[in-house]
Amino acid sequence: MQNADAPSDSQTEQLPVQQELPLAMVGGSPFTELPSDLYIPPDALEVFLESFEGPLDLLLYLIRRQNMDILDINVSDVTRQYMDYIRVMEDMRFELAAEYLVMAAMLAEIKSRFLLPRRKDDDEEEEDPRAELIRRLQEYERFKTAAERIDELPRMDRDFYTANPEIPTLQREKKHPDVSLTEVLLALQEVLKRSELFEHHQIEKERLSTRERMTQVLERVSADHFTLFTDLFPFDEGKLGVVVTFLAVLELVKESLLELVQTEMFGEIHVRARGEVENEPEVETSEGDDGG
Amino acid sequence: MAVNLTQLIEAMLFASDRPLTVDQLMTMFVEDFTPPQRDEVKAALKELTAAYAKRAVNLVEVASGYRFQVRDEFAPWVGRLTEERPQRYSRAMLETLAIIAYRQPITRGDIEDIRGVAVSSQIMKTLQEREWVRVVGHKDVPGRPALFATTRQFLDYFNLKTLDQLPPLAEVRSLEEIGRALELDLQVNAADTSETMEADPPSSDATLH
Amino acid sequence: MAVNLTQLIEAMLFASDRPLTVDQLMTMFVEDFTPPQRDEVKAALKELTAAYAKRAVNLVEVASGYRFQVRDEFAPWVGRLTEERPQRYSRAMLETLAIIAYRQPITRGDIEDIRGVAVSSQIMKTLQEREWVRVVGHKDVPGRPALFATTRQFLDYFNLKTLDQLPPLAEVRSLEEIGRALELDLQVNAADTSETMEADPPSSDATLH
Repeated sequence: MQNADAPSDSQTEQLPVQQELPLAMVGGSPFTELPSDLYIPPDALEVFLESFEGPLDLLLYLIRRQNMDILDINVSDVTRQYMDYIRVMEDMRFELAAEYLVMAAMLAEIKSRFLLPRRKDDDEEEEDPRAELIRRLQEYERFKTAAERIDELPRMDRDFYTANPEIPTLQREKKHPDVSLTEVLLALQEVLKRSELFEHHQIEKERLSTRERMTQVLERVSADHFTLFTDLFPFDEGKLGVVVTFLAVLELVKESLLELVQTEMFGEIHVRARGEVENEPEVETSEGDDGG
Repeated sequence: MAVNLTQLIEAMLFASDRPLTVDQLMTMFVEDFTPPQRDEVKAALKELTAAYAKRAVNLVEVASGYRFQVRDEFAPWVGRLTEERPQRYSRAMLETLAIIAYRQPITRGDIEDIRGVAVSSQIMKTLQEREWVRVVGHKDVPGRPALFATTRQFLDYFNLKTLDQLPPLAEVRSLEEIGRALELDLQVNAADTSETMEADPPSSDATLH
Repeated sequence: MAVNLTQLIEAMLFASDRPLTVDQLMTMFVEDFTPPQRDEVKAALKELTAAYAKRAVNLVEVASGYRFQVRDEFAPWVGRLTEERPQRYSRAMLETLAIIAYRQPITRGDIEDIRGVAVSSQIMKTLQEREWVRVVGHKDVPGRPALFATTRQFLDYFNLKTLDQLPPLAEVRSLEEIGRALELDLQVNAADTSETMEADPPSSDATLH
């Protein structure tokens, strides 16, 4: 790496300015004056670097700045400048993406191949060591330009607008997802696996019909008034129904969900839900009677 | 500038996401040409109102100005455009549902004990909105927590006649058996449930709606 | 049902926040009445296009269907309605988008090869959240990397109907040409590049600062 006129680490360093190089030809006419925008204030360096989208972008900038054609890069020159930038960045402890260093290595390699003497008698035409780099630069530049053009395309809510009238209050029907019972059971299986406690308790033995009947009984009783105990039994279910209901009532009493009251000896037993019943739906307030 | 004021106002009103007042419309063009008079703006609005009177969008005046709006009668169709896609239910939700089915009536606290994690209010709300779960009472302990149970709609949805048709927990544990268990249960129960359940007053179905 | 199909379609198109296709319009009414034929929907669209031809909003067809759009000439005024500046997109995002648009379907690795630098996950996420880019498959190589492509919404956003309408990519000058160029001396070279190079606008240097 050559020693450039690169700054050490002082405040007012000047970024490498190319000096003795023969200036390029642009559009057929020689370019004699360097652009004056080469000085970058140190505090702007970070911003400056952030404006590059990677090593290819930085290289393109260096090439364009010297008005070189991509197809005829002066590798030695570009490499020197590229290295200078890298060094400045490193001096400033600017964290460099690894890609920049990979590119530095690639440039150094190309440059070294140029320095090797060429054997003229070699029949096979040696590929230009720059070919791959040129291909990549060209390819990148195409998309860089394409991105700029896309940015200029008319864009919704900037260059054109869609009609946006108020829409009437929606009668929105909420769609519910479908669920299969298997899914529910698989979910339950997960719980079972997680919960040893659950596993060894009575739930397992409990007949679901008792649980279901508990729900049904709770639905029929209220905290506000008493329901006749006997009304809880749907006699048309036969013995099994009575037993299930009885077990359900016992379980409810045990769980303090139901209160049993008998006001006199051998009198009617009444049941009442313990705790308030809120928003009891329009259901069956009068229904407790239809059995008796 | 040869801009037609009426068209400009039409464009503004269509693009705006809020109503625009006459004053706003008057000042909106200050930078370009002689601002229109109030009369001119009003005349333009009147013209537009007439032009759109029979279209599917109308120009209407609301409290905060003028706006174009799709006619109300199209609401049922328009609603379909914005229908939310149903997402899948979360595992937490399915677990909660399963626990309620097998352990009803049950409080949220008990569900949380079993799951070992909190049950979100959203889950309970969704299950109740879907009418799969409802509050059947309150437990007589401090705080009087609600007791949740599954509904008839829950049974209907899963094509069950009674909760008994759910496979016993022992079988749930064995993944491979689930499918078989379900088939079996459905076959068996299709035959015998009709007798055990007819006790329930048929009206309870209807009243839940 | 005495609903005028044209008006219904008009209402739907105005109410929808994205373009609607003929197919979507055909199936949208399935629940209500005999779904209209394709011809009928197309006729309605034609009728609407004509009815709005001279209004400040026009019915236009974009990549993913039909939508009502404020006529372009009013855009400068409409832009004043919102105080927020239109969003700017980073060069990294635009370059990534451009590469996907012209090279789709493409893997993230290939994008990175072209750009010479890593593509952040954030960019890929943003592009997908905006629904400009989506995964259309997986490349059959180790790791099965996702293949990205642009969407119709991307075209809609830029008011394009097809990818063909994107600005053409600059031509690549072939390696043979490069080889030839190398043999030539600087002057000749400089002369011939002036015609082949339709390079960046001269402002590109300046914009870096």
